[in-house]
Amino acid sequence: MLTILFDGVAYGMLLFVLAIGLCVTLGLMNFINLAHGAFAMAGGYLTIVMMNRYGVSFYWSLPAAFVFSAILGAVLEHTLYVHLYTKSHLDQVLFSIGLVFMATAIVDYFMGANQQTINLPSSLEGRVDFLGASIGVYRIFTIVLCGLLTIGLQFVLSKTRFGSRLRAAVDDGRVARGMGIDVTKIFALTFAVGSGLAGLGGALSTGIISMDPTFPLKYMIYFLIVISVGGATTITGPFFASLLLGVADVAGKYYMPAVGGFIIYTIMVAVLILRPQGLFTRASR
Amino acid sequence: MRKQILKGLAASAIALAALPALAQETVKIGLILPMTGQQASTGRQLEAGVKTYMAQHGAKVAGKTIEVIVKDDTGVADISKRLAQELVVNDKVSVLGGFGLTPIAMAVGPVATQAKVPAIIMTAATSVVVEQSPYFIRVGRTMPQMTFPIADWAAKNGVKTAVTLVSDYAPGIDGEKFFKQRFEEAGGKVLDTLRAPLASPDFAAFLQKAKDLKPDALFLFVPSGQGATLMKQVIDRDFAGSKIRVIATGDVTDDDLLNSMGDSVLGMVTSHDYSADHDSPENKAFVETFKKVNDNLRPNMMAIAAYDGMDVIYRALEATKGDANGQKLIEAMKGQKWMSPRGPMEIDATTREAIPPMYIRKVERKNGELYNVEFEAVGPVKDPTHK
Amino acid sequence: MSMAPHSKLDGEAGARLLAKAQWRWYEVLFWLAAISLYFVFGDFIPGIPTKLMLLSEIVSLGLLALSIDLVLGYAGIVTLGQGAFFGLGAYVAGVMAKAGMGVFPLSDPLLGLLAAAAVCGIAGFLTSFLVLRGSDLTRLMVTLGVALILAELANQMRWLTGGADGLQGVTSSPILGQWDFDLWGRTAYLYSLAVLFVCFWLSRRIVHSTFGLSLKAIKGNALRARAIGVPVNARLIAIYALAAAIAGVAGALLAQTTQSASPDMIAFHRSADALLILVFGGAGYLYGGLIGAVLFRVMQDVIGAFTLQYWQFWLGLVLVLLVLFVRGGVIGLLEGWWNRMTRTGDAP
Amino acid sequence: MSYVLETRGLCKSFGGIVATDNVSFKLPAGARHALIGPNGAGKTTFVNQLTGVLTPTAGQILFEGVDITGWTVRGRATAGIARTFQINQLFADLSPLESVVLAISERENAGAHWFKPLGARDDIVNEACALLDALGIGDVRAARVGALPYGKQRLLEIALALAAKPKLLLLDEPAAGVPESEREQILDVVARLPESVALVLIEHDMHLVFRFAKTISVLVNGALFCEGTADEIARDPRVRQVYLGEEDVGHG
Repeated sequence: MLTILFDGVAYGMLLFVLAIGLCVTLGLMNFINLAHGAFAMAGGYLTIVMMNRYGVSFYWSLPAAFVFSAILGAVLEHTLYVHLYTKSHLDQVLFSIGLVFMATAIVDYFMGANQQTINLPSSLEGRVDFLGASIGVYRIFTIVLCGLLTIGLQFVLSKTRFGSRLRAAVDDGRVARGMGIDVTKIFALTFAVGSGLAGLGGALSTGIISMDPTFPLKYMIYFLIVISVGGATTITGPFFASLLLGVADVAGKYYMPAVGGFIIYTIMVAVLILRPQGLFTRASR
Repeated sequence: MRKQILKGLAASAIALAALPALAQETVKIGLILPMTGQQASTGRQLEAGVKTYMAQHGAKVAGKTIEVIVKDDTGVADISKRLAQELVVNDKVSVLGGFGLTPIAMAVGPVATQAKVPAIIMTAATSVVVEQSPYFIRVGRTMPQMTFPIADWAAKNGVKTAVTLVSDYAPGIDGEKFFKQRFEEAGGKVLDTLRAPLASPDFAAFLQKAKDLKPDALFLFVPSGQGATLMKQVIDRDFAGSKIRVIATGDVTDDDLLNSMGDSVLGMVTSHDYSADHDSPENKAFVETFKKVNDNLRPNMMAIAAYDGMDVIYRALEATKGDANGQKLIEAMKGQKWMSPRGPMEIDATTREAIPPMYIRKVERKNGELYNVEFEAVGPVKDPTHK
Repeated sequence: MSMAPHSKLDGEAGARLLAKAQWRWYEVLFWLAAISLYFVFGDFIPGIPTKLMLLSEIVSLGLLALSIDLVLGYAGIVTLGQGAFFGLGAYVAGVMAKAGMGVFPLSDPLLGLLAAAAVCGIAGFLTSFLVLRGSDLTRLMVTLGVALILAELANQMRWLTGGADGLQGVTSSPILGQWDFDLWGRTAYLYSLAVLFVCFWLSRRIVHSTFGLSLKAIKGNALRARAIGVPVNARLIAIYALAAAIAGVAGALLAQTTQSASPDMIAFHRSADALLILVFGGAGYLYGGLIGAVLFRVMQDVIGAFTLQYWQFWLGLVLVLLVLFVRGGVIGLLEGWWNRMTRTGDAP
Repeated sequence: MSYVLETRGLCKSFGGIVATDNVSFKLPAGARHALIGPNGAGKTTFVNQLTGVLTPTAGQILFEGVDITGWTVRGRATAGIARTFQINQLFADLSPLESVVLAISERENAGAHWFKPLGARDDIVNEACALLDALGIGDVRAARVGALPYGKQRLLEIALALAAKPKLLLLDEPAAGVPESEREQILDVVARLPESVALVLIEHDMHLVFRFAKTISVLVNGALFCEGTADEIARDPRVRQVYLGEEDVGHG
C-alpha cells in the first residue's frame, strides 16, 4: 500500500517536472508549446550520451541536461518561437507539432531508433525499508529533488523581483514595457528555464524509463493532462494535479488492472467538464 | 456468344501480361517494414538482416537479379495493406516480406491470397497468422515455440509458482496463455496473469503487484525493442532480493538493447532461437558481416529472421530455376531445411510454419559485452497449435 | 420608422448572395480531375503505376479533414479528437462487415456506411455538450480526452474490437452485390470518391445556407450571435454531430477499403494528421481538407521514396514554414496570388 | 399604464462589490429614456442583466408583465429585447447584408434552414436591404464588416438590433468613439427610430441625452439616485453635484 503510494508520488513528481515548463509557457505566456517534450528528450539523450559514451557521473549529467535544454530553448525561442506569441493557439499547436516531427527525425538520425537507457549510480540503486514498505532509492531521490524544485520555483515566482516582473509582463505586456521592464528578455528567460526544467525532467526520467525518438509525442498527452487538470495559472495546481494523476494511475493499475488505463483520461474529462479552468485554480480567473 | 469473345479476349490479355513477367530478368521482393514510429527499431534490424544476406550472397540467383524494395508502413495496418497492394500491382513483386506486428500480417494476408504472391512473415509471432493465407510462410518463430521451453525449464528448476506480465496484445496474450498451459501441465501454478497496455511507460504498478504475490518466478514478455524500459523497472524493484526469479522470452533481453541494460540483468534466464553469441561458423560469419555492413549494430532475432527469410527466397528460386511464379515459389518454400546461423532450421511442409531450434540462455558478460549465452539446447520446437 | 424606398439594387443583392452558392468552373474542374485520376492511375495506361489505393486513403483522410473543417473552419470549435469518430465509424463498419458474413444486404458496404454515420452522429451529439463551453485549450483537451477514452475502450473490448491487434477477418462484400473490391483499388477509389462527393455536396449546401451563415456568425462573435437570437448551443450541437457522422463515414470508408479496423484509427496521430492537413490546405474553404490531404500524402509518399526513415523531418519543416509564412494554408496562398493578379489586371 | 419593462429590487454583486443595488425601475411603452451616471456607476452591468448576459443576485425583471429573470440571452432577444453594445460586437468576416439577413432570418425562425442557399428568400433580403438603406449604410452592404469605418460599424450595431423588430431597444453609448464628422448620421438615425420601440439610452454625452430623452434615471454606485423628466434632472442640483459636476447642463 505504502509502496504503491510512493511509486505514484514519484511518478507524479516526474510528470510534474516534465510538465512544469509547459505550464510556465502556457499559463504565464499564453503559448501552447506541444514541442515541450522535445526539450525533455534533449535532456534525456544528453544524459545518455554523457554517461554511456563519456562516462560522466549521473549527478553531473542532471545539471548539464538542464543547461543544455535551457540553451536549446533560448536559441529556439529567439529564432522561432518569438514570432509565434501573437499567433492563434491553433497556429501554435501546428507549429510545435511540426517541431516535434523534426525533433523525432533528428534524434532518430543521430541516436538510432532503439530504446536507450542509462545505468544509475549504485548509490541510487536498490531499495530501502520505510515503515515496513520497500521503496526504491531512486524514487525517493526523485521525490526529494522534485519537491525542492517546486519550492524553489514557487519562491522565485512569488518572492523575487524577477517573479513580480514576470507576473507584470504577463498581466499586461504594454504596461510592463512602459514601466521599463524588458518583456522580451523576461519571456526569453522564462522560456529557457521552462525548457531547462523539461531537460532536467528528461534526464531524471532516464532513471525509470528509457528514451526513444517517439518520446515527445508519447508523453505530450500526459503533459497536457497534467495542465488541463491542474490549470496553468499557478505552480501548485499542476503540482497537485501531477500527484493526483500519478497516484491514481499507479493505484488504479494495481487495484483495478482492467480499468487502470481509463483512470487518468476520465479524471481529465471530468475535471474539464466540471471546472474548465482546472481543478486547482481559483475560479475568479 | 459475345460473352465468350470477351472472355477469350480477357484470357489472352492475361496471357500476354504473363509472358513478359516470365521473361523478366529481375525478381523483385517487396518488404513492408516499420521504419518510423514505435516499432522503428524492428524495421531497422529487419532491413539490416536483408542487407547482410545480400552482402554475403550477392544479388544474383538462378540467373535472376534480385531487387529489394523497402516500404515504411509506420507500423499501421491499413497502410501496410495499401503498400502490399501497390507492391504487387505496381512493382510486380514476386515475394512480399516483413510485417512488424500481427495485425499487419493479418491485413496483408488477403492481398497475398488474391495476388498469389508468397509472403514471408519475419516478425509477427501470433500462431494463427500463418493460417490466414495459403501464401504465408513464417521464418521467425511463434509465441508457444518461445514460451514452452522456458516454462519447461522453470518447472524443472524449482519454480513452483509464477506470475506472468505481458503486453496487452495478441502475442502477449498468446505468451501468457501458452506459458500458463505448459507450466501448469508440468505441475506449476500461475498465481496471476497481468497485462500492461502496449504503450505503457510505467510498469511500476504491475511489477509491484507481481512482487506482492510472492511467486517463485515472474515471467515477462514485451515486444522486441521495448525490453529496456521494462528491465529497468524490474531491476529497480529488486526481485532478486525477494527471491523471485525473473524469466522471459528472448524478446526482453533483446540483443539490440542488452548492452545498455547493464550488469543488473546478469544471470537472467530466457528462451529463444537466436543469440548473437550462438557458437557456430555460420553465426560467426553472419555477425561479422552484419556488423560490417550495418555500422557495428549487433544483430537480434529480427535480423536473423530477415536473413533466413532471404535465404528461403533464394533457395526457392534456385529450386524453380528462376521461375518467380507465386504458386511454384510457395511450393518450393514448403519443407525447406537448412543450416541457419541460429542452428538447423526447417519450414513445416504442411503448416508453412517455421520450426526453429530453441535454447535456454543466461545473460553473461563476454569480452566486456553482455550476451545471452546459450546453456541448454532444447532442439527444434513445432508450433503445437497447428493441426 | 420612415423607411427609404427600396433601392433598385435589391434584386441584385439577393442574386449576389445566391451566386455565392453557385458552383464555379474551378470546382467542376476539381471534381473532373478527381475522376480522371481513376483513368490515369488505375493501371490502364502502361508505365504509370497504380495509385488508386493511395488515392482512396487520401479520399478518406480528406473526408475526415472536411468534417473538421465544418466544426473548426466554420463553427470555430478547435478539436483534436475527430479521430474518435473516425475510429468509431471504422469499427462500426468493420463489425458490420464481419457480422454480416457476406450475406447481402447485411454486409453491404453502403449499409455499413449508414450505420457508421448514425452511430457517430449519436456519439457526436452526446459528446457535443462537452465542447459547448470553454476556451480553445479546454476544447482541445476535452476532444482529445474523449478520443483517448474511446481508444482505450477499443483496446479493452477485445471481444468486439479485437483489442490492440485490431479487428480481424473484415471482408468487404461487393457494393450492392455488384462491385467487388479489387487488388488495383479501382472499386475502392470510385466508391470512396462517390461517397466523398455526396458528403461534400451536403456540406456545401449547409455552409451556403442560413444555417451555415449562423455558424460563421457564432465563430465570429458568439455574444452578438446570441443577442440577435441565434440559438448558439443548438447550432453548435447540430454541426458537431453532423461532422461526427461525416468523420464516421470517413472511418468506415477506410475500414472497408483496407478491410481493417484497429485502435490506431482512433489514435492521437490520426486526429493530429487530419487537423494538420486541414490547416495545411486552408480551413474554411471546404476544399482545404481535400487539397491538404492530397498534398500531405503525396509529399509523404515522395519524401518517403528517397528518405525512408526521415520523411518526418521534412514534413515537420514544411509545417513550421507554413505557420510562419503562410496564412490560410495552400488555398489562402492561391487566393492571395489570384487577388494580386486580378488586381494588377484591373489597373489601367 | 402598461410597462414594457420593469425591475423589482434588482441586485448584483461580484464578490464583495455591489454593482447593482436594489434597482426598481419602470419603463412605459414607447418611452424615450436615458440612463446616466458617472463612470463605474453600474450602467452596463444593469443592461447586461436586462439582456441576460449576467444573472442578478436578487430581484426580478419583468418584460411586458412576464417574469424573464431566468431567461437566456436568446430567449429575451426573441421576446423583443434588443441592444447595441458599448464596444462593437459585430461579425467582422461577414458583410453588413449577411449580418442583417441572418438577424432577420432568426427572427423569422428561418435561421436553421440548412438546405436552401442564402438569399433564396426574397422577402428577407429585401427587408435587410431596406433596413441598411434606412440607416444609410446600404452602399457598403457587400463590404467586409471588419473593414468598415467605425461610424458605419456603429450604425450596423443599431441595424442588427433593429432587425429583430424589438419592442425594447437598449442603446449602450451608440455614438461613443465616433468621429465628429460621422456623428450626426448616428444621431439622426436614433432620432428617427419608430415610435413603437421603447428606447433606453445609456450615455455619457449629455448633448445626446437631452436631445432625445424625455425621461432620465441617474445611477450612482449601482443604486437609482433619482428619476424624472429631462428638465427636472437638468435642474436638480443634487444631480449636478454628484454627476454633472462642472459641466454646463443647460445647453441641451
